[in-house]
Amino acid sequence: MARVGVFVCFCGANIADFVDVPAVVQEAKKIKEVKVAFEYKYMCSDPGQGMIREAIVQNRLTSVVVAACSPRMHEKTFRKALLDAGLNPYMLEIANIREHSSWVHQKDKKAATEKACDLVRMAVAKSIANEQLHEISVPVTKRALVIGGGIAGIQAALDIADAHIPVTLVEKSPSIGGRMAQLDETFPTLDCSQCILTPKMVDVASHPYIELIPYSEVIELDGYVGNYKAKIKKKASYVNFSTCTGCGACTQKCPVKVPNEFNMNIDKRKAIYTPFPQAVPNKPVIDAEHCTMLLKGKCGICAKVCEKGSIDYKMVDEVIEREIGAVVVATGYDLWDPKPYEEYGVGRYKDIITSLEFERMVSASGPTNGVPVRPSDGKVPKNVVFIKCIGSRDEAKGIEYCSKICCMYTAKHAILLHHKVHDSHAYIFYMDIRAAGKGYEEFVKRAQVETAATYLRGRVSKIYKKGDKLMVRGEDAQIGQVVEVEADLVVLATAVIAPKDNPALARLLGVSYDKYGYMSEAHPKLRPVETAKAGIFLAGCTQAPKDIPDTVAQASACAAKVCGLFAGDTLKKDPMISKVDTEFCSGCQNCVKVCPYQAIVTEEIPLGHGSKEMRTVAKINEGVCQGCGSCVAICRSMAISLAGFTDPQIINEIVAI
Amino acid sequence: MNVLLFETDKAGLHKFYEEIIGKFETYAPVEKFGKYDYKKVSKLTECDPDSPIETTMSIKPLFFPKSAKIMKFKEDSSGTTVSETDDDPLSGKRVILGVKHCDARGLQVLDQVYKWDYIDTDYQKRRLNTIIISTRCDKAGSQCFCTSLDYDVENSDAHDIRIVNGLDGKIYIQAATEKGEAFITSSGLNLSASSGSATEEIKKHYQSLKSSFKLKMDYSEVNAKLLKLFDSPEFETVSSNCISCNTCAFICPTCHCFKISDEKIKDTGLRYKSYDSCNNGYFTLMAGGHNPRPVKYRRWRQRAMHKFVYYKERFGMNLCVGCGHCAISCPVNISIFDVVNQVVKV
Amino acid sequence: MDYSKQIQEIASKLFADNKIDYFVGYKQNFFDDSQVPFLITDPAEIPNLVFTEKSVFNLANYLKPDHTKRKRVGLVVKGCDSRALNLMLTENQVKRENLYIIGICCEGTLNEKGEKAQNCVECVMPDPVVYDEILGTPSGKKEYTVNVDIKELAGKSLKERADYFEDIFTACIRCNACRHSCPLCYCAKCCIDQETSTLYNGANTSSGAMHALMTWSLHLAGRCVDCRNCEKACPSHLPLHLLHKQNESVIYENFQQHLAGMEKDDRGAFYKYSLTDPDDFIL
Amino acid sequence: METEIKEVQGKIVSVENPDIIAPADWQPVIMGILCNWCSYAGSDLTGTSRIQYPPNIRIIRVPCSSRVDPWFIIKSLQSTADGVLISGCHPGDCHYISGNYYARRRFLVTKKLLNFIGYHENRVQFSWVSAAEGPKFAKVVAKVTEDIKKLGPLHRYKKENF
Repeated sequence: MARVGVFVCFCGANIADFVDVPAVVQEAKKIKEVKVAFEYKYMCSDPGQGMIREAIVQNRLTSVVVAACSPRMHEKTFRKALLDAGLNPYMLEIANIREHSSWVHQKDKKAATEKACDLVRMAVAKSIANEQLHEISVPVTKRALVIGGGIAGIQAALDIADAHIPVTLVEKSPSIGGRMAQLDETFPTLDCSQCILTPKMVDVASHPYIELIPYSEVIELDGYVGNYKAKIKKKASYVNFSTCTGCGACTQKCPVKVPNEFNMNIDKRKAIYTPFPQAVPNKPVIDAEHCTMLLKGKCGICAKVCEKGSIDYKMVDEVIEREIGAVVVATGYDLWDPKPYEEYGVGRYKDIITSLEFERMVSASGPTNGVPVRPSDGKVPKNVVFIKCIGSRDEAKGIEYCSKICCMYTAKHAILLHHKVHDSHAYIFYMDIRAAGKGYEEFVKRAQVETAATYLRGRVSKIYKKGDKLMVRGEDAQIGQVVEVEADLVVLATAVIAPKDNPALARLLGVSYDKYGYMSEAHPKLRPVETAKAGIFLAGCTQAPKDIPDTVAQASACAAKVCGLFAGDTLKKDPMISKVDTEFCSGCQNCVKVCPYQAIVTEEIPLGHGSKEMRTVAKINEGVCQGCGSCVAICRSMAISLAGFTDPQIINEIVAI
Repeated sequence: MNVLLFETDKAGLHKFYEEIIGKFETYAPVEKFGKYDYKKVSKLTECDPDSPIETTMSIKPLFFPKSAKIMKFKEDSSGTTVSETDDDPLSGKRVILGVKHCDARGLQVLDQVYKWDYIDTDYQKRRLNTIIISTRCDKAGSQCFCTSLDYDVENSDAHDIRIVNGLDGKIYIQAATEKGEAFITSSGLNLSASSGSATEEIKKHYQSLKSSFKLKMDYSEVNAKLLKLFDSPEFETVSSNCISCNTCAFICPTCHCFKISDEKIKDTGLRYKSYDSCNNGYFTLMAGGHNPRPVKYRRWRQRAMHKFVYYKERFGMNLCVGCGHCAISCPVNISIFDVVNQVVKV
Repeated sequence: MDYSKQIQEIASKLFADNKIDYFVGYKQNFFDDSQVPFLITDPAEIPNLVFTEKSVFNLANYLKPDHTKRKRVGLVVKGCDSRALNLMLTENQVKRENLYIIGICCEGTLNEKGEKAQNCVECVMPDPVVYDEILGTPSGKKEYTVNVDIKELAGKSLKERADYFEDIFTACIRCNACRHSCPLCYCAKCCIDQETSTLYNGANTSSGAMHALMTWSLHLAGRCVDCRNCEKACPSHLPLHLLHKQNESVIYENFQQHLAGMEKDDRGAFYKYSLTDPDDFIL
Repeated sequence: METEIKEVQGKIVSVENPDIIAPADWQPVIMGILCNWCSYAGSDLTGTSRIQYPPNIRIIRVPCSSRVDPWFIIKSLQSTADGVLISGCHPGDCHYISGNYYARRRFLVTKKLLNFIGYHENRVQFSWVSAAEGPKFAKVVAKVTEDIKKLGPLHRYKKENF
């Protein structure tokens, strides 16, 4: 038999002025289950809460109704009061007679009072159907998995590890460093990318709390927040890293030459190689697609020259497992292939290159030792045309969005060109200049002034060859005329796109992704680094194009989230989640279909009492369920109920007035 | 057998009906969605009491409605206070026209259980205030087997007044009970007394009726046999395509199981007594979760046993009047006659 | 359309090869020319199997555990029946490997008056969509037409409609024949029967019937295949198809012309959504 | 075909059944079911910004519009309510990602079905109100109350008024 206490708050004058509080109390007293009801000036105050605690004990109340402000305001406060009085905190219901009555019906006290009475009736009726609930605690494995070893992954890994939380960092390529390692200098400060990145790379390698697994990929992830299990595939490197000293003898002697992807295929590397001199780990791997030993069984030079005998042609892929509590995804970005721009002669003319190719050329450690050259004849270019928005903001050929970084790096390229080739001149075709960011606008100005680069607002319509020059025809919208520029070299600022295997990875992780393949954050404004799947976070360009400062900021944000998640030994969860009554479940699994969090799985239970035959029923994963109730409403047999919002509770409210 | 006997023709009969409808609260078969049911009528043209019609329900609902309020309750600080419901709409003085013999007999069967351990005053009142005028039965329907059962159709006193179709083309109106007789005399219905041959004609009528029955079975034998066949596997076969709905029980003139349910709004509520059926899988589900009749053949066995063994033992009547309603209304046309027949004959 | 012989042959073969424990077909009704469902475990019964345009009942209903106890079943399905079966498969009520499905390319069934039944006249898919063996020649998917009764009622005034349906809900005796004859009402326990009757309208009143039938039709919205088992089962001859066809038409015109049970793994209109679903009715 | 709303000498006539007539000062009861994250927050904002609206609505809080089972609506209409308002997050803003999309489908079908069996289409209404749209919530409630007042009392399938 329910014993309910009703406590009506004046909220100073806020409620009392527009609702006849004593009348509400009298009305409440009429309800059968109500054993005590009184009003007080401020229920949320200490004395107010004290009175409630006292009333609970004296009247042996089974549930409590507080008629006051919105539950979104003081629900927690009053739950605490119940708890202190030895009553389950979830036996509380709040009648919102301030936001929903006194404040919005200030001209009609009678009606406001009637409404308040009804709201109290409804709350009482609901509270009668309340069940005792207990916070759910889910154990956590305090290890984070970071996918991707670019600057985002590195930063996240370091920040998490610095909090003494073990991190497993998985990198697809033989070395961490990512795109940033390919850059020469970085805007807007022009500090050398390598110089600021490599120390961090080394920290990663040497950090006691970081396990670096290069040349490998995540192939499976099951479980839920705090309790994930990841399968990681280590690709065969054919080099025993534990004995290899990284002396480099093998790479020197290797006879096979292969285009060097790190240098955008401008020069060649060997079949056994380290991607770049500062690679971490600085150990070579054999590229199985080209190694003649692995392909034809002939050669074996590297094995011969290796003093440590670290070469092992028999090595095979290996799958390892890690138990982790959270995942940071930092898979970075790819560049859009400008082939569709046929009118520019992309592919036909050697001297049209992409911005990243240019970046490698001007890089001191690059294939041309820091001097830009024309791929066609190796001559140093004088007139260089930079074209922005190649693919970006181009619904017809490319993608709708703005790649965000091109305006800035093109300005940087103009400056770098000026530094490397003093008598050169840069022409920059642009749609807009988007330089929002600390020091960015100044940087663009600097490029325009210092290098005297010609900024031409307008699209390039055509590029054609004239002798050994490239004629770039475009329009200058500012003077409204067609202009032609004679160029030695054309650099295309190609769009930033999501890595092509992002969607596959997203599906594997159970994270949603947008039409471009970028992974989706939980909320565009308020939860920018979380995904809809608890315990999985996004850093850097895997979520959307961004520059290095934003990426690093986001990575650190992820780290903060992970540390927060791991702060306690268990994860505390609101108990207001769904549960399945297997007796009624007919196993249609429609709930599995509609659950936005993949929180519903199926289990086999005996058909009848003690029978051998089994039947399939739905099972809620407490760790994952967020308590939206979608499954409850679509469950035709009403086998699922949502704690705190059960059918009896809601129907009681409906029929209470 | 009562002698108060009149003769008339179709027109006269209709006049007789019209007079009744004019004078009394009258119920008769009325068409809806292509099916007939007993409803209150104010004009003869609204209804068709003339020939026996397959009504969805028998006249049972007029005495034991599909859902009846049994009490009101109010909840407040003083606790729960229970009160009588408003006046029972079925308790007034009334006449029912166009009743089939079997339906009328159904009430006699129900009477037993309603005046047994607990006297259902509502039911008694409704019975007392109702005059039942049965309609002529000329020919047995495809599912009729009332003649095989334990009562005499010809001399039935289940109805108060019966309308008989003489083979001579005349229509005879006869009081079958004192109640009927009193009704006719007191209500000043002008009817012309019958000539001498009437009793003969009525006899003939019933002979031709009885001879028209296709379904025949000796139920005295059934009563004896059935209980011994409690474990007969036949029950499984005969019930194989039963879909476990409640139709047969709800439309049966004699089934009388019910359930209780409450409707509550704000602080007041009503308690209802509504039909329930032993064919429904949850009928015997107990609070602990145990269900003695989880499978349909057990439920069918219960149905057969209750109708032809248990009830017979307790009240000396079969809980079946052979109207064949169930067979016709059943979605898959399972007939109680068949079921019993098959079980017994094996 | 008379496939009695073929079906008898197939059935006897299935029993002979011990492929099935039950065969579900039709047999002649004993008192008129209608037919009733016929479950057999004993090959001796096979000669009683028939199939004609009078074979109306949707036999998928007998795949519910009460009837064939999750055993291996051979059964006959028409177009609409197979759509229901498709949904039962998608919703994990039956295991495909336990079924041997004889699909009939339906030429339309007859009602008791001997005319082509309305749902057959308006049928969109007379051919079986799932089967192991097919009888007859497929005639392909048909154009969807809005049910004539729906059109007619839509033309009536609000009060007329309200009165009409009040009659229906008053005439309903809540025998649940509609529910028990529906292959897609397979719930372990129907929400309408839940004990807490104060919540679920246990009483046999018009409001109770309204609640029951409305909830029922909404649970079948986007799933009903218009086999009309419910309507044929109803002892009061209530035009139950109205509710279903109404929902079907709304769903068809608003949700990418969705029709229930047409494709495998389609769970029905309420278990998916489209960003472009109509929004104009929302303030 | 929608029946037009009649008013006879200042009295309010029930649309579904013209025999039911209410006095001009008759006040409907409206059951409001709001999702916790957008609409309920929005209605709180209406309060904190002291925007006034008609007092006829009684508010029930649910976590998400997808929690609303159509028979909450039916039950409300069978109980005291003369109309129902259900409100959730705008498409795309659902706190639970996709809840309101599923709800939207159910709502459309339910609304049409209720109208089909003889409830005026304005008896049951839906709205998207975000946590920031305090003023909109007030407007919505005002509109719905106004609509339903015009429709007159709802009497069909009501539990007997004891």
